[in-house]
Amino acid sequence: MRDVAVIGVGMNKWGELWETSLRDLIAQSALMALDDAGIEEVEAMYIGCMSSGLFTDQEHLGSMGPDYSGICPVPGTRVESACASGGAAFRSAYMHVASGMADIVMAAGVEKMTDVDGGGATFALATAADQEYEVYNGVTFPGLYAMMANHHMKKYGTTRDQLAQVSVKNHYNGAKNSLAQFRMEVSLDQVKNAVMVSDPLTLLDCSPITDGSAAVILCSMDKAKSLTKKRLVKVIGSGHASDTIQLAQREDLSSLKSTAIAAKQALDMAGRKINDINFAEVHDCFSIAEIMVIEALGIAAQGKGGPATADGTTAMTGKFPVNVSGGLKSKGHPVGATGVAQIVELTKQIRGEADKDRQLKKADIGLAQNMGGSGASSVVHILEGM
Amino acid sequence: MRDVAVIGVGMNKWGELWETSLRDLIAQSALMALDDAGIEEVEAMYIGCMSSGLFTDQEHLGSMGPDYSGICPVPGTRVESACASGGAAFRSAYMHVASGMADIVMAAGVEKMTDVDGGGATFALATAADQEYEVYNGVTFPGLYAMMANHHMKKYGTTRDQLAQVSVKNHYNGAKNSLAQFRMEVSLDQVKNAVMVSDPLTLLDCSPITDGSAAVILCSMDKAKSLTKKRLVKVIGSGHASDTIQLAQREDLSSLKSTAIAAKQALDMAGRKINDINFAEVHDCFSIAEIMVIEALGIAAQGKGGPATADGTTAMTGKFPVNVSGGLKSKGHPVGATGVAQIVELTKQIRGEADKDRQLKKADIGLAQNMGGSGASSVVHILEGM
Amino acid sequence: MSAPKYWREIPQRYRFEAAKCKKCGKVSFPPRIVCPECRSREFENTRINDKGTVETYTVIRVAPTQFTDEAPYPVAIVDVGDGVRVLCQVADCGPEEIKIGMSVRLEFRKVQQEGHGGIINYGYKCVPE
Amino acid sequence: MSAPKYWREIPQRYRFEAAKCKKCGKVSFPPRIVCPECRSREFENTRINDKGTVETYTVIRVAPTQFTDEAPYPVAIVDVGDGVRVLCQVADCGPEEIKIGMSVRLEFRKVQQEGHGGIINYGYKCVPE
Ligand SMILES: [Zn+2]
Ligand SMILES: [Zn+2]
Repeated sequence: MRDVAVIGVGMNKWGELWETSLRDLIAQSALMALDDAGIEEVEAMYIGCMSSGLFTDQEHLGSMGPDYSGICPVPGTRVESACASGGAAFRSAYMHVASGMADIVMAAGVEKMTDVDGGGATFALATAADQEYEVYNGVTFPGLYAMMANHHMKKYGTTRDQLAQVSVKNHYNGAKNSLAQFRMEVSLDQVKNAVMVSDPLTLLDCSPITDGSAAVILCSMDKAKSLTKKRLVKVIGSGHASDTIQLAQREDLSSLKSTAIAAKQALDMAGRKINDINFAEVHDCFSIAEIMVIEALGIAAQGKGGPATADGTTAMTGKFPVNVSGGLKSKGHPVGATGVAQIVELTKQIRGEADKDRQLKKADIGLAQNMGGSGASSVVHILEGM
Repeated sequence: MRDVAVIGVGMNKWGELWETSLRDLIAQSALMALDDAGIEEVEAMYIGCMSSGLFTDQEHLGSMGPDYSGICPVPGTRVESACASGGAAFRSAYMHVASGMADIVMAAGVEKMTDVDGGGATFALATAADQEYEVYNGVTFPGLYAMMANHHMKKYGTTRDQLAQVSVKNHYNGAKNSLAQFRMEVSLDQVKNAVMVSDPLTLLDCSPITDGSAAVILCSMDKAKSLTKKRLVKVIGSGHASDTIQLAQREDLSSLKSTAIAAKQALDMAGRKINDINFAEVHDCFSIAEIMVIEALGIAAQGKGGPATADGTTAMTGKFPVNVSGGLKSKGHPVGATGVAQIVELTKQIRGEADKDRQLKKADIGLAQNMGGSGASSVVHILEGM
Repeated sequence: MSAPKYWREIPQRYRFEAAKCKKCGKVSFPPRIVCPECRSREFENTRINDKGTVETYTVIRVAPTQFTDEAPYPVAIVDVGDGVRVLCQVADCGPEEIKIGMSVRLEFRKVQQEGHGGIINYGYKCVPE
Repeated sequence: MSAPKYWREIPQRYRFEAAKCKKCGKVSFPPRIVCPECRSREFENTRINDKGTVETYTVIRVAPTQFTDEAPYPVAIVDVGDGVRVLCQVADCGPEEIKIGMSVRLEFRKVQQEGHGGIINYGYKCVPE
C-alpha cells in the first residue's frame, strides 16, 4: 500500500443550523478543506452520513455532494455505518488513495438533524440498533448505553460521579473549541441533577442533536510533499470491526469488543503500542461510552475507565488526553460528520493549529475512534506528523 | 494496484419475498457466494443498499450484514449511491483488495422493498432525486425518465416501438433466467397498451418493485489461483462519475454524461475499446434508460440507441448482447442489489455457468453499468475471464 | 415537509431568487455557495425570468401519495433563459395540450397539501402563455 | 410496523421460537440461517425458556413517540439460559423495584400501539417472578 497523508481539513461551526440546508452543509466543509489544502479539485469524494433519508428525505448524497461542492462530475460515494459513518468514509477514502486508483480524494461527513423534531430524531437514530428486537420493545439509544452503564457499575464499581466526570472534562475542553455547539463548562452537580433520560444517564451524560459537517483531503505521500508546505500528517494505522447489532447478544455487556479489535488492527499496522500515542479523540456519545472506549483502547485497564477519568489521566493536562476537542458531548454529534471531525481535530493538533487554549504541547501521534450503534461497529485510525 | 479476481458469486431468487426478512436476504446471498468460492470467511464486507432506512426503518447494515451472515466481527460497510449502490459497493470492495489492505472481501447488495406499500416505495425511491426541487414539485422517478424519453424522441426520432422493444427483448431473455422475478415474455403490443405510468412510459417500460440480494467475493489474483479451480474472472476496468442531481441542470437532457465518463475510465484502465467487449449488463430501470446507456457506452451512436435495439444489435443473438439476464426489467430491481447482481451475471457468463438457454457462446469480456437517480451517478466495471 | 426546511427555501420558491456568479455570470437556481462553472464563491442576488419554453415534459398518471387527487397532471422542464432550467408542474393545461416548445409563464401557486386539511405548501408552477 | 414484517415475526414474538444448531447446540434467538458459533446451517426448532434473570436494565424516561404515554417504564436484558439473552420491557414492576439479578418470567403482552386507536402490536415482556 502507498503512504497516504491528510493535506487539508475543514469543519463548519456546529449547532442548530436552521438556515443551512443539507447540501450547503456539505459544501461548506468541502470548500474549507480544499482551501486548507490549497487545491481546487479532487478525484473522488466520500460522504459519511447516517440517515439523510430519515432526517431529510434525501438519499444519493454521492451525487448531491460533488454537485453542490462545485466538483461535479467527480464520483461521490456515500458511506454509512450509523454513528461510525464518518470514520468509515475516511477509511474508504484512505484505501482509494492507498490502492493507487487516485492521488487525491476527499472524505466528508454530514448530518442535518434539526429538520425533524425530537421524536423524528429519536426514531432516525434508533435505526442504528436492531429495529425488530430492540427498538420494537421500546428501548432508545440512551437506553442501550444506560444498560451498559448499569452493568459496568455493578461489575466494576464504576460510580455516578465517574460517569459525570466524563461530561465535566469534555465540556471543559469544548468550552475552548471555537467550533463547538455547546461552549460552556458544566459541574459535576449539574450533570448529576440534569433531567434523567434513561437511568442512570441524564441529559448531560448524552451528546446533543446537531447539524454539522466536516471534510478532509487525503493525498498520496509523494504528491503531498509537492502540494503543501504544512506539516504532513500521515495515516499510519487503520482498523475496523463489527459486533452483533443487538446489545443483548454480545459476549460481555461491559466491554466493547469491536473497538478492541479495531484498535489492535490499527496499532499493529502502525507498529505502535497504545502508550506510543500522545492523545485520542474517542466516541463519547454517552459518558459511559468514553469510559468503556478508553478501556477497549487500553488507555485504562478493563474496569478502570471510571477511576482513570476521575484521576485526570484523560484530562487535557493528563498523561493521555482524550477528547481535547470537547468530544461529541460538547462539540456536538452530527452523526455522519463526527468521525471525519475527529480526523480534523487530530490533524490540527498535530500541525499545532488547534485553538490556543487547548493546543497540546506533545501532539505528534493521535488516535481517532468512531463507533456505530451500541458498539456494533468501530473504526480506529492513527495519524502521525512527519 | 494489485490484480483482483471475482472468485465467488451468489444470488437468491428475486421477487416479492414476504417471508424473508432484510437480514436473511443478505445472509442468503452471502452464504451462496462463500459456498461458490469454497471459503468460510472474508476479511471485510461491503453492502450496497439504497434505503433500508426508509424501506425497513433499519440503518447500520454494516453491523447487521456480517452478524447475520455468520462472519462477525468482520468489518461491514454499507455503501449508498441510490440505484447504483451495488456497483459502488463492488468498487469499494475492489479497491479494498487492490490496495493490499485485505486479500478476500465480499461485496453484497440488498433491498427489501415490499415491507412498505406502493406509496411508501415511490417515496423512498424518489429520495434518489432532488427532494426539494424535483420531488417537491410532484415528479416521480418514472416521470424523470419519461421526460428524457420525450426529449430523446423529439431530438432523434426515437419511436414508441423502439422503447417497447427494450422491454420485449429483456423479458425474452429474463424468461430464461431461473432467478428472475418476472419469467414471462411480453409482446410489443402488451408493452404499448399497458397502463400508462408517465407518458410515454407504461408499466411495462418500468422495472418492478423487488426484494432481493446478491453477493460476490473478490480476491487478490495471487491468492485466487490457489483458492479456486473455477475460471478466474479478473476485474480489468473500473469507472465512476457523477452528474448534477437535478435532471433540469444537465447539459443535455438526451444523453447520460456520467455513464460516458465512467465507461471511458473503465475502458482506458482496461486498455480496451467498447468493441473489444463481448456483452454488457446495463441499467434498464426504464426502457429509455437502456437506449441512452448503450449510446453513452458507444454500443450505438448518439441518437441511434432506438434503431440499434429494434434491429437486434443488442439481442441475445446480436452483435452486442445487452442484458442477457433479463435486465432490471424482467429480473427485478431490488435497487441496492442490482449492481452486484450484474457482476454475478458477468461472472456466470464468463465461466459458462449461465442458464443453458441464455449462455452466450462468446463471453470472455463483459461490462456492467449501474446507474443512480436520473443518471446522476454511474458505475462501470469490466471483467475478463483468464 | 418540515417547517425549517420550508422556511429556508422561501426565497427561491416564492421570489425566484437565484445567485449570479460575479466572475463568469453563470446563474444558479437554486442558489449555490460555489459556482459549478468557474468555482468562484462570489455571487450577486438575481431573479430568474418568469417566462420560458417547455424543453420536455411528461404527464404523471401514477402520482406520489400527496398528489394522488390531482393526477393526471403534466410536469415540465422549462428553459427560462440565462442557462437556467426549472422543473415544475404545468397548471391550467390539460394533459393533451402540453407540447415541447410551448411558451409558458411561471406563477406562484399552491403546490402540495400534507393530508386532508393539512399544511399547504406553495411554490411555482408554469401556465401556458 | 408494516403488516408483512409483523406477520413474519409472529413465530418469535408470540411463540418464542428459536433455532438450535444441530452441530454445536448454540441457540439463536431470533432464528438465524447460519450459526454464529460454528457456521453450520442445520438447525432444529426450539423455544427459549420463559424464566430468567435480569442481567442489566434501565428506566426509559424520554420515550419514542409510540411509547410516550407509558414512560417512565423499565427495560431489561434478561438471561434466559442456554446462552440466550433477550431485551424486553418489564411489566408489573415500578421503576424503583427493578434490580440486576432479579428473577423474571416472560409473558405475552401488548407491546405497542400505532397512534390512538391504531393497530396493536404484541410481543413478550417480562414480569417479576
Ligand atoms: Zn462562475
Ligand atoms: Zn453451531
